[in-house]
Amino acid sequence: MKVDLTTRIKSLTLKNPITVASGTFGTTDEYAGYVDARKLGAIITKTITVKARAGNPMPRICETSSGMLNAIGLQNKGLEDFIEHKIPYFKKLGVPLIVSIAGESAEEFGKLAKTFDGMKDVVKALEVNLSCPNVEAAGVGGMKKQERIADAVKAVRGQTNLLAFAKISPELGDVLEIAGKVLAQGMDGISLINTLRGMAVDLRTRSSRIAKDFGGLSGPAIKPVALRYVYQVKKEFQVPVIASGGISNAQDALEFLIVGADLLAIGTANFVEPQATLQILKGIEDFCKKEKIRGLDDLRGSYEPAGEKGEGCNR
Amino acid sequence: MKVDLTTRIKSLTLKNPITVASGTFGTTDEYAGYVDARKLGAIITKTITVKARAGNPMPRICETSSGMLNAIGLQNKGLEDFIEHKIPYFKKLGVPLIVSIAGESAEEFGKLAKTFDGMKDVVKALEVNLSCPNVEAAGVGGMKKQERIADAVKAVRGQTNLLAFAKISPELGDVLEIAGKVLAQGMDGISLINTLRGMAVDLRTRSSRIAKDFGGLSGPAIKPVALRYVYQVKKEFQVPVIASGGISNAQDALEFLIVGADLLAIGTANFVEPQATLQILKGIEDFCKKEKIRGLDDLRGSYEPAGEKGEGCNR
Amino acid sequence: MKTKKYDEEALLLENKKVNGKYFKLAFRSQNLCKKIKPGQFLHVRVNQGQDPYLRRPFSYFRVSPGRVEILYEVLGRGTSILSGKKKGDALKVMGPLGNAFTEKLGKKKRILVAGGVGVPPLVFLAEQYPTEYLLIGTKSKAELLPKSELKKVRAKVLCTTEDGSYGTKGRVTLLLEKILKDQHPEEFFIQTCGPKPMMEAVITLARKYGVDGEASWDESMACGVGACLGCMVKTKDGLKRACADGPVFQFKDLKL
Amino acid sequence: MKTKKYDEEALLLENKKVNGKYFKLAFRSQNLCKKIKPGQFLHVRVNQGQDPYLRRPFSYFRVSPGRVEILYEVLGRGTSILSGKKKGDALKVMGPLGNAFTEKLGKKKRILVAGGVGVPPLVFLAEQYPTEYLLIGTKSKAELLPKSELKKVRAKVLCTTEDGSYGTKGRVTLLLEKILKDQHPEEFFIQTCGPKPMMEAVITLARKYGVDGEASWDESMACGVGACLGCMVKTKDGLKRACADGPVFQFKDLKL
Ligand SMILES: Cc1cc2nc3c(=O)[nH]c(=O)nc-3n(C[C@H](O)[C@H](O)[C@H](O)COP(=O)(O)OP(=O)(O)OC[C@H]3O[C@@H](n4cnc5c(N)ncnc54)[C@H](O)[C@@H]3O)c2cc1C
Ligand SMILES: Cc1cc2nc3c(=O)[nH]c(=O)nc-3n(C[C@H](O)[C@H](O)[C@H](O)COP(=O)(O)OP(=O)(O)OC[C@H]3O[C@@H](n4cnc5c(N)ncnc54)[C@H](O)[C@@H]3O)c2cc1C
Ligand SMILES: Cc1cc2nc3c(=O)[nH]c(=O)nc-3n(C[C@H](O)[C@H](O)[C@H](O)COP(=O)(O)O)c2cc1C
Ligand SMILES: Cc1cc2nc3c(=O)[nH]c(=O)nc-3n(C[C@H](O)[C@H](O)[C@H](O)COP(=O)(O)O)c2cc1C
Ligand code: FES
Ligand code: FES
Repeated sequence: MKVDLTTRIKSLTLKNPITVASGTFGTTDEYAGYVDARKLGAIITKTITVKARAGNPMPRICETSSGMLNAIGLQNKGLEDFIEHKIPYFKKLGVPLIVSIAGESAEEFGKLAKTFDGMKDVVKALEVNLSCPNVEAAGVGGMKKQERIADAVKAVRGQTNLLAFAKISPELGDVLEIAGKVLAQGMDGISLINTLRGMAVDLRTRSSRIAKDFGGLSGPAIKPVALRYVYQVKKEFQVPVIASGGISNAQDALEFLIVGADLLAIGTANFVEPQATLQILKGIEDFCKKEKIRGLDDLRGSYEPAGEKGEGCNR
Repeated sequence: MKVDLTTRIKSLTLKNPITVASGTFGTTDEYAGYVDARKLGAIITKTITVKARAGNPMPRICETSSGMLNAIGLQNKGLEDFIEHKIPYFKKLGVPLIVSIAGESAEEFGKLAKTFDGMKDVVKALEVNLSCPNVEAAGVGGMKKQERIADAVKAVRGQTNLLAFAKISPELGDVLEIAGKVLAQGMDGISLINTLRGMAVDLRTRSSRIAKDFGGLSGPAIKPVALRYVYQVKKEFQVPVIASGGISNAQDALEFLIVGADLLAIGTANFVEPQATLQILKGIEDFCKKEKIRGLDDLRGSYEPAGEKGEGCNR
Repeated sequence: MKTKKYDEEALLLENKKVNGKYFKLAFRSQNLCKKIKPGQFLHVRVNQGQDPYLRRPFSYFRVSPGRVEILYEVLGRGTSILSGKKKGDALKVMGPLGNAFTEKLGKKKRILVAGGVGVPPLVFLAEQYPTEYLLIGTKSKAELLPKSELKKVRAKVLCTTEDGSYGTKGRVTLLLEKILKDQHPEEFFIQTCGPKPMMEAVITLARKYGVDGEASWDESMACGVGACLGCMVKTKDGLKRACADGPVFQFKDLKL
Repeated sequence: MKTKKYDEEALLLENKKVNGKYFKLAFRSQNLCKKIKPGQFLHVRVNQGQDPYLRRPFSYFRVSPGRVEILYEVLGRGTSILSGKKKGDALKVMGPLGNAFTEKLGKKKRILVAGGVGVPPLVFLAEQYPTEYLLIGTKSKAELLPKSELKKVRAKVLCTTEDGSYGTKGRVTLLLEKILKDQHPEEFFIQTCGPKPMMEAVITLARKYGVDGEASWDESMACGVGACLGCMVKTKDGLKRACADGPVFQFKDLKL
């Protein structure tokens, strides 16, 4: 029996729902020795900024229980280099490309959007990374954050009709509230949940195990939280959702599909299993065969809510 | 060399910083076969409500990566039963008791506070559980939540001068903002981080693995997030903090002490290692000996901030 | 005064496959073998470290001085990791936990109805106390205990397999009903452990024929000692903890 | 065209303690032993499941057809779990990763300066290519490799221990400076791997005496293939990835 993994997101049709989470799959061919990237439904790039960024000092990563902290700092060679050296590679590869963008200002968001709007042959969608310096700069408080998010999103929408996903994390504030706003401002979908802010201390030095006090927590540890937000956003808004957060095997991936995720972005798992993406893809296919599921759309969003049993409180 | 583990919290002096997280150590002597509870610095009770609560339907728990989800639903026999059957046990035991309380209304919070105010011989402090039906009832939105938190806290403060800790979780909103408010309303300290809301799906039934859609995520998985909030609250307000969130060994405990935690509440770890509390206590003592730390106050809050290196963004 | 509890790092003596699905694990302990009653269980840390994070509960299968045996089916992650442990490995085990099956039944004749992972405690019981019938229901021959593990049982052992690959084809409750119908139900006392649907069917039959009995009501567990309230069972006097108030409950007390 | 990469479930052939601190682990692989250069490394999943979660990088220590050896010090959780693996266990290993030490040095004489976990790749190098000196610095005799592991090395092997329990007392840079002072520095080429403070001291000496060289600059790693940007090294042409652009960097390129 053949399983139809085709995944449709508005105008965009992908051969399967497996993609890679921004910043976890290199800039071009780092995983070429392990994965035939052409088998992926789409590729999400490391976040691109207008100017090159050196990122944070070392150490930038440390391991935690079922996960890791990272404070890379959006290191990237900037827009020009990306267009000159990376775009041609992806054009040749022929996999639908989703470019992750972040600006230090609304203008930069606009500029990035405008630039990629002119590359629709390669770039099929944008992931607007709102967990970025502009929004998260130290001392940017609640209200101000909301403003900047709105400005960034408007700036992007003003410059392109490319499919655009806002990537938000619970660290930005109330996820449902923010999702509602950015969708109202024209975003086509939401990407969840990026990382949770966490910390780890070295007993010897009595300081952070990475060069910043905090890092982004990723990996299986955050999966239950990611799954919950994906479900909530899907339920509330019925818009396309790119899910990332601890997806490390077919079981995880299937859980995200069942609560409605459209795209599954494999992140930290790539570091542990370079072939995680394809292993998960195969696992999904095998499950569908076993369960006689002809097409993913029969599985996606098939979650059975628990209903209002019990006395409310979840603790 | 003798290490002085004495922990002072305002008027309260405890022989060590180790306590148990609410709801993870039974109602009285469940762990008596494994732990001599008199060795603990303090005991925090399961949350007590005015009326008895049956809690949530089964299943209530499931395992996740380095943690578990729980939806117990504050099952407890209510205030009267607690006073009649539990208080005498703790009076006999002679360990400083911190009673966790939750109301379905501000009035109930007040009633609970008033009642325990009259038992200062046994009850040394209150932990005001704000992650509770009253505050978290389905459909209670952001603003309304803040109001109810304020009302609950005021009601408590109005009825007792007992040392009172507000137990808040990131699920309630902006932790620093809420902490600031409840402290302004007279709380003596903060208890962090309770659990993060999470979800797990059973592929067979396509519904939640517990009887509610969401459960509280606890265990090592959330430790980096807990550590970060404890550090932030401590840094911002310099008030007493009860830390809970994945503390499972001496390394974890020491990290929380270094960022400033006053009390270390061991939770889920008790389920895995019934003697976790005493093992951690010993581990802290051994570390202090090795490092020639005479008193915990020399260690507590000794964290070396990373400073503003790098380019800001933590992703 | 509660019976003394232990949490030990026990040395694994053997861990071998006994059939298509089950492993028998034996470990050394001077304490965990003392005053054990069938129906009680152990809470086992199947791995060092945090994967899996929680312990797993397993019934006592057999005890002898200094030696404890459990019998387990590889169902998921924890049990498959456990099945990889080798002789000489150390295993953290706490117990003895929970209540036990009624041992002395007076004039009543004992019928044991076992299914799936409920077989071990009932075999333990049948080896220790006079038993009229031991009824075992499994999916197929693959899950059936080898004769060698049953030879100490002094009872009529009858088996059913759902696929008919061994013994009677169908559900174990077929055998039970036949016995209750053909003989004097009031002379029997039923003790059962296994999948919930099976136990529910058994209890329904028991009520139909007016037979008393008790069931070991297994729920997934976290603490195993009554502290987390994660393993509740509905009884006529409210919710009870399977780990601390059970796992064995009287039919007449269970609210299904 | 990149050299072919592999990610295999390799069979563990041996894993034995070679001294107070180090274990030698050998596994079978038909692929991971091909065209290996000293300085390259493997990324090893030390355990099944998620504890620990990330892989751990280890230098190639020795290769022969179908067989690969690594030599590791038990430093923390991952390496202690690895030290518990037994012959016959399976281990997920990916590689070969990273660049390598320069093999042919023309007229220059090779001085290897090794410390701590930097010893294995340099012993590998000294076994393969003519080497004048192999200088090894350790804390004490306990970390020193047994003679048996050094017998294939064709070079003058000089050791220092910080506590003087073997060889010269003090830091390995003492020996290096003596050699550079007494002989013609310009004739030498230094290759070093070990703790950062040691390598920094070595580079400082090299600059002082105008000697060229290269260092294997180890950073904690996540992906090991250049994808995560977690292992950056400061060089005069900006940040480079230890795992993909390194781990071996020329002294003159490193910005300390
Ligand atoms: C008091 C008690 C005594 C037990 N005695 C035995 C015994 O002697 N031999 C034995 O093989 N098993 C016994 N079990 C069941 C055993 O604990 C589970 O099979 C085991 O925890 C599964 O762990 P896992 O990680 O392999 O599977 P998981 O991944 O945790 O679950 C895999 C499958 O097993 C099911 N499962 C999980 N927990 C239980 C449970 N408590 N009861 C039944 N099914 C469960 C899950 O629903 C799932 O379908 C007992 C359980 C209890 C509560
Ligand atoms: C390219 C490369 C090659 C290596 N080759 C070898 C080798 O051949 N033999 C060997 O024993 N080790 C080698 N290492 C170091 C080895 O990877 C670490 O010792 C190991 O990852 C520690 O894991 P752990 O979980 O035991 O310790 P952790 O708990 O991760 O850390 C324990 C201690 O080890 C230190 N540590 C962690 N990572 C490194 C690292 N990359 N380098 C040095 N110290 C570290 C930590 O700072 C900490 O102090 C190499 C590292 C790299 C990057
Ligand atoms: C090393 C690393 C680098 C990352 N870089 C980015 C980035 O540049 N832009 C971004 O939007 N997310 C970035 N992320 C977040 C991931 O895209 C992903 O959302 C998150 O890690 C959760 O998924 P995971 O648990 O599967 O890794 C990064 C994550 C890691 C671990
Ligand atoms: C089974 C269970 C029951 C809990 N019950 C309560 C409770 O009644 N009141 C409360 O404030 N917190 C409760 N908690 C939260 C814990 O007190 C603790 O804050 C949280 O679990 C994080 O700590 P940990 O990761 O060490 O478990 C409960 C947690 C668990 C796992
Ligand atoms: S498992 Fe915790 S109360 Fe039964
Ligand atoms: S370890 Fe990921 S880039 Fe080097």
